[in-house]
Amino acid sequence: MPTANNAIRMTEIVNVRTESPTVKTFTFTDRLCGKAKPGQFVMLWLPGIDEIPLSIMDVNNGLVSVSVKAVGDATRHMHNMEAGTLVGVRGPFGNSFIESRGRVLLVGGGTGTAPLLFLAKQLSAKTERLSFVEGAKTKDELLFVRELDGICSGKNLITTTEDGTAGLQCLVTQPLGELLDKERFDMIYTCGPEVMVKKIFEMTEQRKLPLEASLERLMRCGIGLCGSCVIGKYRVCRDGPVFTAAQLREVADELGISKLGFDGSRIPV
Amino acid sequence: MPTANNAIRMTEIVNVRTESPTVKTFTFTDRLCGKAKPGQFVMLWLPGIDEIPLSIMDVNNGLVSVSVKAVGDATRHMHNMEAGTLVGVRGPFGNSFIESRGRVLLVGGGTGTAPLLFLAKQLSAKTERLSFVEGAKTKDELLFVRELDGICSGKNLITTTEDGTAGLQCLVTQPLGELLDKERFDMIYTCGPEVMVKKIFEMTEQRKLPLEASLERLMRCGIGLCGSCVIGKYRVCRDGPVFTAAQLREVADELGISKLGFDGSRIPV
Amino acid sequence: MESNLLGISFAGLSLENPTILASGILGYTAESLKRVAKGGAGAVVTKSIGASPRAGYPNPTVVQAEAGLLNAMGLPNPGIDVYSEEIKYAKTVLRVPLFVSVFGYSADEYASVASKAVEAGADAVELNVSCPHVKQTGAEIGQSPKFLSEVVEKTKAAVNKPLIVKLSPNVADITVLAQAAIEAGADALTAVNTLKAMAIDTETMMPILSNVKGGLSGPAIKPVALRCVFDIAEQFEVPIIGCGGITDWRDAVEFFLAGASAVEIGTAVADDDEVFRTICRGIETYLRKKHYGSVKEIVGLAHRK
Amino acid sequence: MESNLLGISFAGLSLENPTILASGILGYTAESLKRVAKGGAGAVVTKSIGASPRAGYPNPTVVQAEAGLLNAMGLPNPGIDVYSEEIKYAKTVLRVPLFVSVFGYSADEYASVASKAVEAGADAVELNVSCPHVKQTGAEIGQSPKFLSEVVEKTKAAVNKPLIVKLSPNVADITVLAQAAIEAGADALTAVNTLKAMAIDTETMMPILSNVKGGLSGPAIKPVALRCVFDIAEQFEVPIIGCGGITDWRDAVEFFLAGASAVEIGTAVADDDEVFRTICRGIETYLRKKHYGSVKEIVGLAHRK
Ligand SMILES: Cc1cc2nc3c(=O)[nH]c(=O)nc-3n(C[C@H](O)[C@H](O)[C@H](O)COP(=O)(O)OP(=O)(O)OC[C@H]3O[C@@H](n4cnc5c(N)ncnc54)[C@H](O)[C@@H]3O)c2cc1C
Ligand SMILES: Cc1cc2nc3c(=O)[nH]c(=O)nc-3n(C[C@H](O)[C@H](O)[C@H](O)COP(=O)(O)OP(=O)(O)OC[C@H]3O[C@@H](n4cnc5c(N)ncnc54)[C@H](O)[C@@H]3O)c2cc1C
Ligand SMILES: Cc1cc2nc3c(=O)[nH]c(=O)nc-3n(C[C@H](O)[C@H](O)[C@H](O)COP(=O)(O)O)c2cc1C
Ligand SMILES: Cc1cc2nc3c(=O)[nH]c(=O)nc-3n(C[C@H](O)[C@H](O)[C@H](O)COP(=O)(O)O)c2cc1C
Ligand code: FES
Ligand code: FES
Repeated sequence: MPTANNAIRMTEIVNVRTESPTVKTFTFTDRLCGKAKPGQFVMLWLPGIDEIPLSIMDVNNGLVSVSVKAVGDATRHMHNMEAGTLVGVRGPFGNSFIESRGRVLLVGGGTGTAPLLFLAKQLSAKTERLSFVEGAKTKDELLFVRELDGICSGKNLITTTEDGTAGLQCLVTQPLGELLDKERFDMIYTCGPEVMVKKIFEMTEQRKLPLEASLERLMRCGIGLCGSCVIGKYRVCRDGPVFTAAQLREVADELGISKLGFDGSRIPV
Repeated sequence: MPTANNAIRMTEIVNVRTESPTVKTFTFTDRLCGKAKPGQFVMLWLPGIDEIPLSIMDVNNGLVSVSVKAVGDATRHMHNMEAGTLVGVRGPFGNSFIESRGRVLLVGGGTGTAPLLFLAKQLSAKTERLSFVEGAKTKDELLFVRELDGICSGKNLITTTEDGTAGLQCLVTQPLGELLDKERFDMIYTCGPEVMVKKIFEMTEQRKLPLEASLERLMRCGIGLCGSCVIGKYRVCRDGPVFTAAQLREVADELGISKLGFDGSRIPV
Repeated sequence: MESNLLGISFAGLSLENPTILASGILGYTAESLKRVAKGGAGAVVTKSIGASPRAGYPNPTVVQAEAGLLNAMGLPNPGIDVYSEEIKYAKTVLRVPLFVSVFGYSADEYASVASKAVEAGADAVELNVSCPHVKQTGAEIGQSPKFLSEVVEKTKAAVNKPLIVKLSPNVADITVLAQAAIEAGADALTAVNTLKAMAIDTETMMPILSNVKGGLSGPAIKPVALRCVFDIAEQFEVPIIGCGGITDWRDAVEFFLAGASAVEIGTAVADDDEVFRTICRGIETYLRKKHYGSVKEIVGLAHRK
Repeated sequence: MESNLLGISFAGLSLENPTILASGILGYTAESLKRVAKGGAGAVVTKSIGASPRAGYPNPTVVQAEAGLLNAMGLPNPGIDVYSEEIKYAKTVLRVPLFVSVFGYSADEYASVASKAVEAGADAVELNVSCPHVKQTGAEIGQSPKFLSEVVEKTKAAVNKPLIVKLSPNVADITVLAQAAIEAGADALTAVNTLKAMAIDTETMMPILSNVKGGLSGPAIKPVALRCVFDIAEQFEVPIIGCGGITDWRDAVEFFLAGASAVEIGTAVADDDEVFRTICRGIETYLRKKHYGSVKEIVGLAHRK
């Protein structure tokens, strides 16, 4: 219902930065999203094209950034956008990662790294140790390596690529298993492709470790009404996108398996 | 448009007091009207009967009082109301008397004395001298004499009755002329029948004295929209009910002469 | 420069700006209309006037809703014979066009009131067709293409000034009524009047308006009014006055983009009688920022594919 | 005690309380419906289901308005064949009646989808008649008494469960449609669906909804919805579900007083999925204070003269 954050604000893209061959970061000003917390997302209206959910990657003095991978019409359109383009913003929506102290581990895959970078920045000063494991297909697609390297002070950043062009040649889950067995973590955060999230959830469950994972589902309203984004009894847009291990347990039969398609039928993730 | 004071609040009459054979005072609780200033009025909804404008006579700790003269259906209905009756309140509406220091004179006729009593209470501590002239047909109809007597410390209260049953036997305007010629006043306030107000306006104009007068007109919306209450270019509900001498000059051709009837045509006052 | 950007010619009348006082708002007296004109309105519409005096309904006649107002005044008006004097006087004090709003219970009555209004000096006539039709109780003339045609035709024949028909939103398809009005000779349309609505007090369990049902105005109805204007502009070339819930320049611009050439403002006048000036300034700034030379250039732009 | 005050029997179904989830709100999956039921709803309505899958319109599909929401989802739904499985599963997990909302492009399609829904376990069928009719493009079935009759008759013949017809407010006189539905065999009516409306962005000069026009819901439409319920209850004995802008117990009570036996809640669920419980508590407190023994006793009381 009428809330300030759900009203569309038109704003200009003030900066576009290329992060990788498939990912660009777009920065715009927005007062409300400027107060967003890591894990929250915006609905970005691309007039005449689409309106899509995007995680907030950074907020800085009223400047808000999102990192977008070109995968279809809307995101490809964004990749052709230049500074000065008008977009509409609703949000911030959803919950956020709960800050943890002690030793924390972040595991990111693909653009899932974006909200975790935002989280890492926020946690870095507050945690005893901050480790980051990032995976990608190939070197060029490893996002934010320099930024993460700075935050994790070198040896706590592990990168993996499937083709071995950088870091370890394996899936992100491989070094993770070793890490989890070797070190004690007070909290693990993850965001990325759902099959990866699911695997990580299984690994933390086995070891009885706490986890917060950010999920993606088809979003329309963004405010918990339309039901497009549900997983089990939860609305990803409103109860999520960040879910705890306990909540993930409740939706284990859907996690990494099925979601609702545009027509509301269950389709494979 | 939507404003808190324009929303109808249902409240119970908590007290009914007889002031005179034709006037009763009704007290109810209302948070918003509890903050009203002298001169402001409420729209009181008598369910199934009517909704009528009434000046606020007193506010005290969230308790709001209006003094009502039985003149027709709605007001007679009110006179039959007991404590416990539900009424609807909108308001407070309109502007208020502007506080003045120094020597002030208040001139009230009939229920017009009600808002002036409210004003007198507020001014008494702040003014150098507070004089009150009140007129009525007969002794029984002189309102709030005891209260005013207390406020004006005896000799500054002059009362007149047409039949001489109390005070001077004359119209209120007679002692007023003498008073205005004899003493210097920094501000004169008046409220009462419009012919009285008009006469007083003429007297203060002759003597180039400042005046604030509260007027009555047919009210429907109470918020400056419907146009029922206009006098000249002014909306009594919104720009008034209190008008300055300068404003009264602008509407001199209507003051005490004509107003709009229920059908919007000009009728004699 | 100011008048260049905002000046329009509407149904043959020239307006300094496209914001107009809606009917029923402070519309009884010449002095009130003059004040509103001084507040920046480009034209003013009178309260709706009928053939004979009507006192209207008892209070409550206005109730607040969530984002608007509900009113059931009951068409109080002094009747055209008395009101003609006010029109004459208004013409001597007003520097903006005066539209007289007219209602009736039959086509002949509409025509006769309208012609008297024009004789008295009305620059244009706006037909308020949202009132019950006697022959078909309960329904509005503005809900029946047949009755509407008849009313518009007869009135058109009786007056030599622009004839504006103000449509009701309480219909299944407003374009059907728009078409009827246009074909019968309307020079322009106003869209829309209020939405039929009501409020009940839970304490007394009673409808609040003395007339039980009334019309909803204000921001609540803006999205509906805008859709009505868009619907009409999609199909017809007729000049349209957008009306319903306009509070700021953005609202006004939405209506221009939807296809309105001018806008009427009602409920928002309660908050601010300089609302016309404020809105005009906003529209101007908008036009300048977007490099348009006239408000006319943005009319209907939301229809571009 | 609680269930005594709020329990109702509606069109032959027994509901623990008279608050119902409106169609289209979280209505795809059994798990979501269950959650809403746990939030206190007395019954739940599914998303509207058609004969075959529909992806709906692209985003934006939801836009905020002044005191409500505009939506144009485009009836996304998996089609009744797939959805029947969800209905079956829902019946195993739900402890409140399940109403399946049905739409179609012809009377036969309505009837066929409805009968499949009932076969799968629907406790009642709600017909969503606010969708375009193929034979008469643009207009809604719910705007034509003739088409509506046909749809209701055919569907009624095809199902042996209560048939609820959800009416559109986008009509000149809702009682005409109510009458058509009742005479064709509707067991109950829901009033109302959304008001046709739109929004335009002034910066890009474009309609915001991808479908240009959509439906207005939420507090903005409450006074209109309430008037619709009052209009119907004034003329007919039929059980009515009030719907439109209900946010708190006061709103719900207004609808009961206007003549509704139950209420559906949509938009307000976004703010609070315990809204049903909160509203039920409020109604109960109200009934106690007023010394009523059941919510049934206040239905229609605003009609007393
Ligand atoms: C909470 C959330 C946060 C996200 N954050 C990011 C991010 O930071 N960076 C990023 O690149 N991507 C992010 N996404 C994914 C992004 O929304 C989709 O990639 C985008 O919508 C695809 O649109 P498209 O038109 O380019 O592709 P399409 O060809 O339309 O679709 C490609 C795939 O994208 C997904 N998708 C399409 N539309 C939507 C929609 N309305 N809602 C959800 N998913 C959709 C579907 O899985 C679809 O199959 C996020 C998604 C969610 C739900
Ligand atoms: C700003 C203002 C403050 C007022 N304060 C008081 C007050 O403190 N005490 C008091 O006793 N009276 C006050 N009045 C007058 C009071 O509103 C009327 O006496 C009352 O409305 C009469 O209603 P009725 O049904 O009893 O009489 P009716 O028989 O309906 O009318 C008698 C006369 O009262 C006036 N009146 C009726 N309805 C209205 C209306 N809606 N608005 C204005 N006048 C109306 C008309 O002059 C009418 O001829 C005030 C009026 C105004 C405008
Ligand atoms: C108090 C009030 C009185 C009205 N009286 C009339 C009237 O006499 N004739 C008419 O055509 N419209 C009348 N209207 C409708 C307005 O002219 C306008 O169409 C409607 O209020 C929508 O515009 P808004 O939202 O800007 O107020 C009235 C509206 C209000 C609020
Ligand atoms: C996002 C959304 C989707 C809707 N989908 C449907 C639908 O599929 N079928 C239907 O009959 N009504 C649908 N509606 C209308 C609602 O059921 C309800 O009639 C309307 O929203 C008014 O109630 P409210 O103000 O409580 O939301 C939808 C409403 C919204 C907001
Ligand atoms: S996107 Fe609509 S409920 Fe989540
Ligand atoms: S009472 Fe309506 S304008 Fe004053």
